[in-house]
Amino acid sequence: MATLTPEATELEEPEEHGAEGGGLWSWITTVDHKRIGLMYGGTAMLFFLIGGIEALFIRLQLAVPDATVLTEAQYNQLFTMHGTTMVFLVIMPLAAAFGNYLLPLMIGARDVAFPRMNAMSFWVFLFGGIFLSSSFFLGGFPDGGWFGYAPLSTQSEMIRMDFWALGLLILGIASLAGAINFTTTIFTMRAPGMSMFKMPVFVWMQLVVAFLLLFSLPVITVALFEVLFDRNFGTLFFDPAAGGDPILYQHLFWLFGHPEVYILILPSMGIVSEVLPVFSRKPLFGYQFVVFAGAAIALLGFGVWSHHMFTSGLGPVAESAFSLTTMFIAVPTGIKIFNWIGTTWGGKISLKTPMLFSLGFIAMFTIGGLSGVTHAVVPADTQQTDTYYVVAHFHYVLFGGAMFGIFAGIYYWWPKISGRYLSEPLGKWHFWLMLIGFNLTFAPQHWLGLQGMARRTAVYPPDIGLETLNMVSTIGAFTIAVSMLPFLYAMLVNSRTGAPAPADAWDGRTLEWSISSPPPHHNFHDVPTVEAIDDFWHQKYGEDDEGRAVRVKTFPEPSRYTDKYIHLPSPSYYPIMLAGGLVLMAYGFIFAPLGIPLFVIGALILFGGAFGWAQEDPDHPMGDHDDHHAEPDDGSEPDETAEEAAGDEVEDPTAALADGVVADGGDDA
Amino acid sequence: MIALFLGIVTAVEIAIAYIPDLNRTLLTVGLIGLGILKFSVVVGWFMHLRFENKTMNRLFAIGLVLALSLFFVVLATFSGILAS
Amino acid sequence: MSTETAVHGPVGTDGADIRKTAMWAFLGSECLFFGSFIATFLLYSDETNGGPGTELFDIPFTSVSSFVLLMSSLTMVLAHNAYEREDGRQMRIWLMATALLGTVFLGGQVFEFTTFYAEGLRMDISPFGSAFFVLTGFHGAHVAIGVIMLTSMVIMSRRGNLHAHRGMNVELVGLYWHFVDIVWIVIFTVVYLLQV
Amino acid sequence: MRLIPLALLILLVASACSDNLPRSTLNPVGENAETIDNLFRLTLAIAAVFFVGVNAAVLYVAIRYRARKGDDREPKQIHGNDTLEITWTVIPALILAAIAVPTVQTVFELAEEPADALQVEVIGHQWWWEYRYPELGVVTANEMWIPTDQPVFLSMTTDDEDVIHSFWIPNLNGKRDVVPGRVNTLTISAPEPGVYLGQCAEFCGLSHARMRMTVHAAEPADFDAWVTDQLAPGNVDEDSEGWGLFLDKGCSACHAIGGTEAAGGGLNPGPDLTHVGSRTTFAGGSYQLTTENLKAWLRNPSELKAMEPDANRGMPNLGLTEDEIDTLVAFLQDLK
Ligand code: HEA
Ligand code: HEA
Ligand code: HEC
Ligand code: CUA
Ligand SMILES: [Cu+2]
Repeated sequence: MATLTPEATELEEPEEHGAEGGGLWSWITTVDHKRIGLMYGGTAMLFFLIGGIEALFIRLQLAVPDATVLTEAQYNQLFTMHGTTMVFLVIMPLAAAFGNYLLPLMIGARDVAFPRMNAMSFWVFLFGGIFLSSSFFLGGFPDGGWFGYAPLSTQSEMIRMDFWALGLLILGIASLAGAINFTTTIFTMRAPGMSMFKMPVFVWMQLVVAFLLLFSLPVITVALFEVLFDRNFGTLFFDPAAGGDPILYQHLFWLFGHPEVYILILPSMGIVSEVLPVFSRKPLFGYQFVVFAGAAIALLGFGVWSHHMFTSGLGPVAESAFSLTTMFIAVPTGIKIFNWIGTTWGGKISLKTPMLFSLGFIAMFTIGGLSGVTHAVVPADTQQTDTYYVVAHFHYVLFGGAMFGIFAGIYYWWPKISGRYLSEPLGKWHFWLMLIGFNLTFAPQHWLGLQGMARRTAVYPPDIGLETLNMVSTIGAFTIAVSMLPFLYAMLVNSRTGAPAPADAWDGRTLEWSISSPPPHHNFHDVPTVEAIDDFWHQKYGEDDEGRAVRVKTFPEPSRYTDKYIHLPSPSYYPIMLAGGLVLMAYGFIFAPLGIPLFVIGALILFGGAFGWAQEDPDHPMGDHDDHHAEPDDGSEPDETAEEAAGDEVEDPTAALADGVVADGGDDA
Repeated sequence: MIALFLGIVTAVEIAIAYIPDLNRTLLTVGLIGLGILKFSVVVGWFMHLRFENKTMNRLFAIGLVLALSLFFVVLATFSGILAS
Repeated sequence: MSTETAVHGPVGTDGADIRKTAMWAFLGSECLFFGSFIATFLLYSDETNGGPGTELFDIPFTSVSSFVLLMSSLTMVLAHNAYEREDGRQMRIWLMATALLGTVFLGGQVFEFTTFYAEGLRMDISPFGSAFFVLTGFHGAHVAIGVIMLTSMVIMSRRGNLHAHRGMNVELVGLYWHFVDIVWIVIFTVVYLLQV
Repeated sequence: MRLIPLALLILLVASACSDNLPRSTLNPVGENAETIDNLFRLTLAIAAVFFVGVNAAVLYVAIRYRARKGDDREPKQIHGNDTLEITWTVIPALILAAIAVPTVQTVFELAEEPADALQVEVIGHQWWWEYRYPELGVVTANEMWIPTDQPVFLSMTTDDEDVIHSFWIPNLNGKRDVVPGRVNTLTISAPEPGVYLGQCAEFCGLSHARMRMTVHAAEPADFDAWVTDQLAPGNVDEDSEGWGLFLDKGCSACHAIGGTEAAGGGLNPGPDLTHVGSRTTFAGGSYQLTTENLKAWLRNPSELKAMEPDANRGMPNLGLTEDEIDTLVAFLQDLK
């Protein structure tokens, strides 16, 4: 496998056409999908540590019955923020990070369809995350649970739940922009020859996720607006006294919420589908079935939301219907599991860290999926819902599934990203400690739940059989924390001192391994032409009579540099400006009436950003706003309007609140 | 042409809504039918969707179909059709 | 079109304009946005909490403003035609006309809202009121944003920043505008005419 | 190494099934709880098969097909197999169908209202439970008494200003949400006399954790005796110091005592105290009803249980002196 020798990775980066320097400003204004992907990932990892520390506090409080480490109020805030952070600020952005970095590389493109919209998406996410977390210093974290059921979320007198609702609205904008971008990128920017069914499975899963986002985010947007308006403008959507129905909120939330859980898992399923073949040295078993299963999961996923409401009194007919749809999601998911096992079967498996995490994913996710099926059995769920049995279920799928997949991805692609391998021994420590810690933490929670431990309870009574297992669970949580240390060490240190990785670090199958590590700024010197699934592998390997792989070609180590003129979009500061304006508006809204000036300023900045963006020529250096239409009208028209249009409407919720303001801004812009 | 057509459809709609004691279901069906007609005309011709490629068609269609079907289910669970 | 610039060309490898694909994706998403609000409205159409209900609707009045909005779709088409003929002046005129019709519609909505408030239908009086004002209000906000985009388009065209060959953006704004129009068709039918 | 979690799991199963726990779903007492438990165990058994199958396969693959030193033959490049695909689509689907049938049956079965049930109205409050027996005229809080010979049909709701709660006695049946503006129903039954514990199962704000409840299942005769006791007016001496304080300090604004002028109600009604002395726990079932605990409660309720009296949720601190507290506690304990 070591046919390619490392070289060229130690070079200083020479000035390259279109290359960005290393300064802070260059990161702030970057529109390069790789940098945006890295920023997305780095930020999300920071939030993971925050969310994890919140979880450690939760576990400390629960270690013994009637504990007083935290007050009830603090505990409620912590689990709300833990759930919200992990879902919206960790896993979703990590998936976006992988998508950003890898989609163009895997489909043979030089960037995503809308680089500036991409940058905006990141900045909105970052500021939105800061906005949400800053509530800690401005009156306390939100405390209504991660799904903020009305009327509890409309009842709280404090501004906390405003932070929650607005924060999620802002993050929704980031995700929607990302989804539009990814959809368009995948549909329209694939390398010549790469038909839909020659795309890597990871790309497919990102596409499915983008669809899920497109069609589920607007629903939670509506739910959040209704909560926000009930809280601030006296509307009565969820006020039972006036005839409003709290159950409507549950429908709207879970119409989003269930597709959301597949938004969280599918990217990891994509990652695993890439890793398993490479480390088994076999193609993915049943490619088409894996792809179709992914799409089927997504489609079915829109029809099962009420399984989160089995005890809310839907009536037996609706309960049965949703029970059936829910159960049958196990079928396509099972197809994936079996195909993955089929992939490894008869292969030549090397248990490198990415592979360990992928196998761990299969094992752990299956446990979570199976407990999901026991939830689908309505009568059983009436005992399980809102207990630690559910907590166990979703940590098995979210942590044992989504997070394990993400770790597999990080170990797998880090050599591509940094040009260096992460240490295998450290990786193995990380994996084994995490696997053990994870099971210690969450396996006991199945029993805790069945023995009557309700979730979201800051204290539980002694003498009803909950002590031992809670203690075990807490010990497990700290084991997970310890397991993160080798990982963090590897990331921080190995990225600079690890063994240099060649372009094709693992004898890979997909296009990103055909270019240098780290990739050139422009990704591909020449846009590749694709003939098969896993095209890069098929260029390297043929099959002998027995069907075994035989090496037919070896590529020289590609260079990071080219002397060709390669046209790349210029950096822009409008995306961050727009995002900044948006968040100022949100702060202004929260602190109204005092905040109204802030709101107005934010709206002006936002509109200025959008208007400037619409007129900026994306192909020319910043600040240079001369008329550049000397360039040939060869169809290389900049894509600004689409971004402007799409970007604009995405903001409409907030912009709508400031119509007059925006119009003013328009006049003097 | 198309504009004229749309204008007429609207006029008919309003007329229908005003026909005294017209059967309620007939009214509903008629109005929804005309609404759909107008909708498709605008989307198909004004927005050129009729002439665009499949990707765009599908993107929009999925949104529409999902929106419609999901909300029928939601409303059904409320209205007691499913709640029995 | 050389491969080198293709990365940024608006035409994707599937031969379609990438910006239009994005726009359609966005509009698909918007269907669910309005769908959710309409569902909320349908659910609450009887929840008047003792306050006024659909009997306040002035169908002839709203029909006229609906017609105005429908006609703005026509002027939008004309603007788009002018753009395709590369006739900047005509295009600006029709864009202005569209924006104007949109503004008239908004004016009508403001008038309607004030009347309703005077007659006691408020958004804090009943779930029906909440659902009605928030649904039609968000639609109005969409129209307002459309008007802003149309105006920006005119300004940009004046300043020469809207080059004929980049006129695609007129088409995109057009798509958005028509979409907002058809949403109104649905709202008008479901909320006003059917009075479910 | 990999076997550690597995071994742990087995250990846990063993430990969980052995002892008798008052709040466990795993030792059902009520008929419905039993039906549910059987269905759950069936599902769990099927899940266990897949659990073992998949995990064993993963382990097997990792060991059996691990690249070995010196073997540089590449593996056969197998791209898929349609027969296999169909098999592992159809078999799980059939198995699920087999689970689906009893599931749907049970759903409908559990939704039926038994013919001869005792009716109880359950009202959830932030953060305590109110029970009304419309046929018997009894009103009580936090501790529900039921007879062992009769199923009990609960009609559950909350005040309009309140939030969603969920009523759950794991030994007796699954849970059911208590939603403002709606009436949800649930049937519980306890053929064995005993004390069954429960916990509000829908997050309802600050003191959700301490919104617990107790069900006392009693032999029919004991139950009837309890009802007779409850129907008696409160044991109040209108001339006593305790009663005076109860009126003066404003307790009567929130708490009712049957047969007296204290009618309770108000913005922030508290539990009916007519027979509070006969209860074993208080404050949403989170404290034993002892003299010490009651004193601490009157000293500062929020100290024992997090509440938001300023927002009309929970009992305020009334700033009583120690003497007043002693008198009131004695008064309360006499309310048998
Ligand atoms: C990554 C996220 C993720 C994923 C993938 C899933 C997957 C599934 N989930 Fe889960 N779920 C959550 C995240 C997720 N869930 C979260 C966060 C919550 C709680 C939210 C909250 O309340 O806070 C939740 C809650 C939840 C509930 C509500 C519980 C309650 O509150 O009462 C239910 C009920 O049906 C459910 C079911 C399922 C099912 C059937 C699947 C299926 O998709 C699983 C399918 C997979 C398998 C079954 C395993 C592999 C298959 C085979 C080996 C084939 C053969 C198997 C059989 C024939 C059985 N989930
Ligand atoms: C992807 C999602 C995700 C992830 C990864 C996790 C990870 C963890 N979660 Fe949680 N969790 C949720 C999503 C997630 N969770 C959700 C959605 C809820 C529901 C919330 C609600 O009810 O509203 C929830 C709820 C929840 C509860 C229930 C709370 C309750 O209902 O009362 C518990 C309790 O044990 C818990 C525990 C944990 C633990 C111990 C981890 C650990 O695995 C975390 C491990 C990570 C770390 C430990 C970080 C790394 C730490 C270090 C590197 C330490 C070094 C530094 C210092 C110590 C300073 N989580
Ligand atoms: C403003 C309303 C209010 C006033 C005044 C008030 N209480 Fe309370 N009380 C409550 C509420 C609400 C609860 C339920 C608290 C909980 O468990 O969440 C409660 C609970 C109690 C309980 C426990 C009952 C049980 O079964 O759980 C006792 C005993 C009690 N109050 C006694 C008193 C006395 C004595 C006074 C006067 C000195 C008083 N209360 C004044 C509102 C009030
Ligand atoms: Cu009541 Cu939780
Ligand atoms: Cu779900």
